[in-house]
Amino acid sequence: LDRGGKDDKSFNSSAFEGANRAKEKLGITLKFVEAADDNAYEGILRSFARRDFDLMIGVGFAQKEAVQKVAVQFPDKHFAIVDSEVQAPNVRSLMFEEHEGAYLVGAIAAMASKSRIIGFVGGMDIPLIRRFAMGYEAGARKIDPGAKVILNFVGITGEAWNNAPKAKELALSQYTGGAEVVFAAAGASNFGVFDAAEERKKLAIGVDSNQNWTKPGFILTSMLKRVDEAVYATILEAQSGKFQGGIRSFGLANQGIGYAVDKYNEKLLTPEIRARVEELKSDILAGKIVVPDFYKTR
Amino acid sequence: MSGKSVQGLLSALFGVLVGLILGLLVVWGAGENPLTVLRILARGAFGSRYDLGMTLFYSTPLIFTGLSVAVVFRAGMFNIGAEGQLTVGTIAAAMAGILLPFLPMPIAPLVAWVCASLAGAAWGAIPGWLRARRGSHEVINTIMLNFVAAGLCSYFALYPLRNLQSQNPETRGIASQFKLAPFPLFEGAPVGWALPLALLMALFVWFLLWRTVIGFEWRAVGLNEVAARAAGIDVARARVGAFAFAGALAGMVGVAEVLGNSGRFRVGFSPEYGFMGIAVALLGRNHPAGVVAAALLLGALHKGAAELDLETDRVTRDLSLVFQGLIILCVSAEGWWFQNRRRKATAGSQKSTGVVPASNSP
Amino acid sequence: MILDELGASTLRVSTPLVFAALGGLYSERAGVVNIALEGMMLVGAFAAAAGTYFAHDPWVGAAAGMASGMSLAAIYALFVISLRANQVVAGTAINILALGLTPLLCKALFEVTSSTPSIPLSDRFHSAPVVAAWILVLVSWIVVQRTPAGLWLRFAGENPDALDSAGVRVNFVRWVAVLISGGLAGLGGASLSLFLSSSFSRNMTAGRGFIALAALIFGKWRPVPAAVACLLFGCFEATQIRLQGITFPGGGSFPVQFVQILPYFLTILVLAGFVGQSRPPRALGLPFRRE
Amino acid sequence: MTGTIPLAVEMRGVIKRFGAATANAGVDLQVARGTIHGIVGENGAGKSTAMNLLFGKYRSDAGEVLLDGNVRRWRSPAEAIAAGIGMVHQHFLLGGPHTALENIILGAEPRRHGFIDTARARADLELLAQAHHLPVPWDTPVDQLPVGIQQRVEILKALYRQARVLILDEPTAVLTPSEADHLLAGLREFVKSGRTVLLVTHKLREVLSWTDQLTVFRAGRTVATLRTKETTAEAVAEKMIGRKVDLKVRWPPGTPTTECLLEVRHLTTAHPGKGLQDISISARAGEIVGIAGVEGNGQSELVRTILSPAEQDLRGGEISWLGTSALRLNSAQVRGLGVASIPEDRISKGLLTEATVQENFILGHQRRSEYSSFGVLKRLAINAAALRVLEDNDVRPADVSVPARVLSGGNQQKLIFGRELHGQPRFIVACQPTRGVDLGAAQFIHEQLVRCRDRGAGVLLVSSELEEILALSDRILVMYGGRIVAEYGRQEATEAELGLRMGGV
Ligand SMILES: Nc1ncnc2c1ncn2[C@@H]1O[C@H](COP(=O)(O)OP(=O)(O)OP(=O)(O)O)[C@@H](O)[C@H]1O
Ligand SMILES: Nc1ncnc2c1ncn2[C@@H]1O[C@H](COP(=O)(O)OP(=O)(O)OP(=O)(O)O)[C@@H](O)[C@H]1O
Ligand SMILES: [Mg+2]
Ligand SMILES: [Mg+2]
Repeated sequence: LDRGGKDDKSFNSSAFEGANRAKEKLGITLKFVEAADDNAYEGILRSFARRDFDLMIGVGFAQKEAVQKVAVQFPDKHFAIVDSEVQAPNVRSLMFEEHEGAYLVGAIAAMASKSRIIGFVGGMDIPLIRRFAMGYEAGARKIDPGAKVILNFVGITGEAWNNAPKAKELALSQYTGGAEVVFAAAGASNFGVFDAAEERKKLAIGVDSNQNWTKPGFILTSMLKRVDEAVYATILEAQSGKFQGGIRSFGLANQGIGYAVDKYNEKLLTPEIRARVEELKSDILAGKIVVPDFYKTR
Repeated sequence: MSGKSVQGLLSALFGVLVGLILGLLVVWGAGENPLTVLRILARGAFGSRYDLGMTLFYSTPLIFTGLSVAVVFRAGMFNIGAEGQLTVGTIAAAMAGILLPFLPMPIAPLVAWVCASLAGAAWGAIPGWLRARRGSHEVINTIMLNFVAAGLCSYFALYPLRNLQSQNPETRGIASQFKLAPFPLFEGAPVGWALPLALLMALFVWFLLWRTVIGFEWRAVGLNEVAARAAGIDVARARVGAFAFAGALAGMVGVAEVLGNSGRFRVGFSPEYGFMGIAVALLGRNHPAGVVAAALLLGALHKGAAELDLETDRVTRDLSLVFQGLIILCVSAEGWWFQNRRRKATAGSQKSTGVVPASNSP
Repeated sequence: MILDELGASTLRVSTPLVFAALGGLYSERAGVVNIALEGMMLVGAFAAAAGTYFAHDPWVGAAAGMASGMSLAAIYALFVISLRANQVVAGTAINILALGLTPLLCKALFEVTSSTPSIPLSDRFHSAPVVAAWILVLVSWIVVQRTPAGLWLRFAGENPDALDSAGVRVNFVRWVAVLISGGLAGLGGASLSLFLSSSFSRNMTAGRGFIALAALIFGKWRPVPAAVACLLFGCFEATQIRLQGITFPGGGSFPVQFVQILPYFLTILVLAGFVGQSRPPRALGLPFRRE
Repeated sequence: MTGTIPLAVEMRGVIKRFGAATANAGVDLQVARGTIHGIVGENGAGKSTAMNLLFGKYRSDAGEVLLDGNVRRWRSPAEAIAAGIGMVHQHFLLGGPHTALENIILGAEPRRHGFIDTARARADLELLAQAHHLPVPWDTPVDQLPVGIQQRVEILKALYRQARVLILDEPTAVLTPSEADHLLAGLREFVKSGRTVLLVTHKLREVLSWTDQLTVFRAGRTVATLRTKETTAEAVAEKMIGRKVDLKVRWPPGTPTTECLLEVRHLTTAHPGKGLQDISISARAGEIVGIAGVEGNGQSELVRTILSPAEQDLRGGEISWLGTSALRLNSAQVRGLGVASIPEDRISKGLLTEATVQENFILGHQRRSEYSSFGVLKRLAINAAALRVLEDNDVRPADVSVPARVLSGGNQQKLIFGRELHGQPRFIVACQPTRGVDLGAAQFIHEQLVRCRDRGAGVLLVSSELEEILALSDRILVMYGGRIVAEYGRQEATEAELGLRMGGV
């Protein structure tokens, strides 16, 4: 099993958790590796494949090409990739409908914000983060067509995912600008946003894994992207010999995407909000609402 | 001359050795067996044709950036900006491949090469010009320009040239006739014509610096600006020229990356080749041959370290950074080891040489 | 209100810069180029976060940050002062070392390489670093201008030979200066992880050490102007943050990338436009040795 | 030697090497307390090195140093200072942007509550300055002070530390004769109280009229110690050089043509009160025009200005080279007209010390078609030409592949001469051409200049050595305070007259 990309306590840790759970419950051998750069994935996957690893999971879209190449060379091994589509019989692509989740938390944010202003802090301006942003904005507008969404990004290089001080300043400036809820999708920089929420006694929304616990009382909810579930399920199938290639999509429908409600934010999410969100959710599932997807825009 | 360079090589190797030993001590401190780590490093770098290929793949950009830093160093300045220059060069190569799909095969890659070089050169000329004409220091300026380049290029990659088929922050793919196929020898590792190009450039840099008027003038400025100016050399032009040429060299990383590897510009593709280039140039004592050797060493280290995570529990890829840092540190003090030895040697064999001119004694 | 906020933000953002620039000041006035500020800040940020995590007291953390900055500075001083290594090259090496060492240590202590656990609000600094930074600016000004040690410092960078002939050990002065430099840079890092955020994360300095260096040059190697230059760069940053997402009346907006490169771009302009004449200490970058 | 008077300082068999170079090959020196002791020797004889050893600045490789009869081995100047030794260095050791006061008190600052007690320092210094007739503007940054005043600052530095033994390394090089006499008279007072002075100087006149004894250095050794009253200039010179010398060589006069190669009119440059003021010079083919002056009176600026007018801050006037108006030309273009220059400081302005002799030879000629075509250097041609030049100019070793740094000073200078005169320039600007060069090389260099003149080139000779000016020049201009203050024909000038003019009288 391979783990690459930025170690951010939300996205990758989620994958890692899923794998670890598999290790504990299913007794598999687990090995995870962080790659130093985008060109290293291939070598690492290959090393794994050459040894006795049966299933290699590439976490993150950056590994697409590596997985594509190596999967062809090792047709009898199994591969999975998170967040990217690879067409091969022995590769399973684990895709997430982030925009759906973002839509829901956008709606929650708009409902929780009395000022009708909400914020978004993304790590870098890249398509994946734009996808979050677009869904978020649409969800907010659904609740309140006049809602104002402040959209900010932390940086222009990979440092953006680790620049919490900057993220904090961005969030502070958004709170000052009237935002009452800020959605953070910026890797380790998220903590800067949460710190800002804590200091200003405002609300923030976490991303990928459930981050509600990090700042109880200040995190309205977290948009969940159940990479752990996807990974666990994939491992389970591989172990029981039921592995199948192809694209596997995780969205609201199969609980691959969601929003977190737990003891830390029960009080923040009022029953009305929850009811309304559930309503939106079923509308999306029923196809009554089509959430705009940045990947499909021109 | 040759005695001196042999000595230089020896002392650089000595520095590398001391750095490696210190690094292994760190490993040992982290609770791993240093010998195992060394073996993993070696196998990861040279264990198979593919591994060797990947080592060469990493070395190729390092040759370019190392040469880039070395040329500027020879002209008496520091180029901390190879990272920005290579970023600009790479996007230029990608742009050529995307926007000029009508070019036929043999011409297409050449055009992309020229575009990458020119873009890098233009970017490199900026700090050279600022230093020559405005007197502001190139170290700060190149660092700032690295950020500016990152921002501009990510804009191009994400908006005008965005790849709609992918979730990656990257540009569209280049037309196929631009691509340089990898050599089959390396079992699929993306080592192609960029490597011979890099070696050719090393040769060219040597020729330029030591066999041409322009190179001589650059070096003269680097050795003694005042004397060079007094001898009628246009110091400002030399500064800008050396920096522009250095930028072009760094820009050629785009050939390796775009034409030889990914076929597009990807945001964040470089694991800081530009900064590693500083180390490469220093290790290689700012001589093209040394640069090639040092690039191989650091390329191997980078590739080998990727394997560490896989094989050990306690050390990670960050170790390769620690190794790099220690090696550069030790090599930077390398003059000291030798100076002391030389002083001892001369103190022993001293008789009546001395600067006191012979004609002075009766 | 917005202006108020901009001012506060500027003060906050510039605090680590002020510490680091002061650090650079000591080292560079003594004749030692300090590209390594970035690395010293980084280890400072890490040690401060780790120290606070274990001790539940930000002052302990700050002390740890300072100490770790000084340790790295000691390595640097050993190489550039005692072994007379090239200062830019060794400084770059120190930065790389810090970049690699911090995640390794982080992994050793916390089992993850990317960031330390978050520190609760009660264990963090609120305004102390800002105050401390500006007090240190004044202290540095007085030390440099009015004390014997300050005079030695200035001569160590200007004409070390003269200092040596006056009976003061140049390399001792430089060692002390570089150690102070490391301590201050470490504090700068601490203010980053304990004040501007709540944890350490990989490479979190994100070039701030270099910006501090630029501020130092812009401030012509003098404490107060350098600190003011830090404010200026902090202001660029704070403004940049507020410019993001501002839409033009026409409806279009400026690409964020262009806004984000603004501080760097302005730095270049400022250096080219105003500091052309700023003269570094004459012996900056030159190792000293008596025959 | 002088058994009765106690010795203040003694050096026995001291040896000092710098890398491969031996600067002191055996120095024996005895200095009696309460005297002024002269130290003389040619350039590079090792005087400064010996003094620095005494001061703890360098550490000797062998031999011992005694102070008041006790063997001392300092590890740093700090210890020497503590023992009562003060030194005024040949090359000023001043921190440019810092004030005179700061420079003087450095390392011995009076303190109050941990701060520098400026008021007390100032009061102490006022007293000291009055006692020794050395007034200095305390609060001016030293790099804005004229060199004469800088010299005073250096002397005050030593006095302020209450030195019992004061070493002065060429303190008068930048002073006018009258300033020098003033200073030396002050030293007589100084030694009356039992203190001791070691005075290093090139100027035999000073040694003979102000010292009690003198020691001669030659090639890194002490070769004689003489009582001043019992010796003569000729005798001392003979010891310095090691053979009988004619101190006054005069070269035959030149035969100038009417062709005017350099014409400078009313040239004025910036730096208010400091730059060049209304300078007019003309130099014809076939003559050597000498420019005399104490250092720091604008000669360097004049040379800089005429060699690269475009890069200077001109305020008015006209320069023309070989009939071409040159105000907009840079150094490359001036060179292109056939003007060669011998820079005053060969290491910093003339050589690439780390590059090979061959590359140093080609510097400035690299674009000539003999040596490059299509931008590629012609290595064989360069090699051959460089070797020929080395042989013609008697550069030793005649090896083109060694770095220039390994050549001795005189040979480096000969290399520069060979390079600059290569290609038969129409005009040569030579600044301090024999500074730091031994007598043999100096004569060779003079001969070269005369030969150039005789083949019809013009020569502008800038020197602070009066003998050199008098020996070579067909016409002599004197500079003082950025102006030309006097002009003499070949036979009209005397050393005394020039000395006065150089002092601004
Ligand atoms: N730091 C040094 N490194 C190498 N060589 C040196 C150094 N200092 C002096 N020398 C050499 O040692 C020799 C003696 O130098 P020194 O300065 O003592 O001569 P000097 O008698 O004072 O000459 P001058 O009259 O020119 O001042 C010279 O050949 C000089 O080049
Ligand atoms: N760029 C400058 N800024 C300020 N003052 C200057 C500058 N250049 C020269 N000066 C001053 O002008 C005066 C003349 O300088 P210059 O270097 O020409 O001296 P010089 O008499 O030619 O010296 P030498 O005799 O050594 O050749 C000096 O007092 C010098 O300090
Ligand atoms: Mg001397
Ligand atoms: Mg001068």
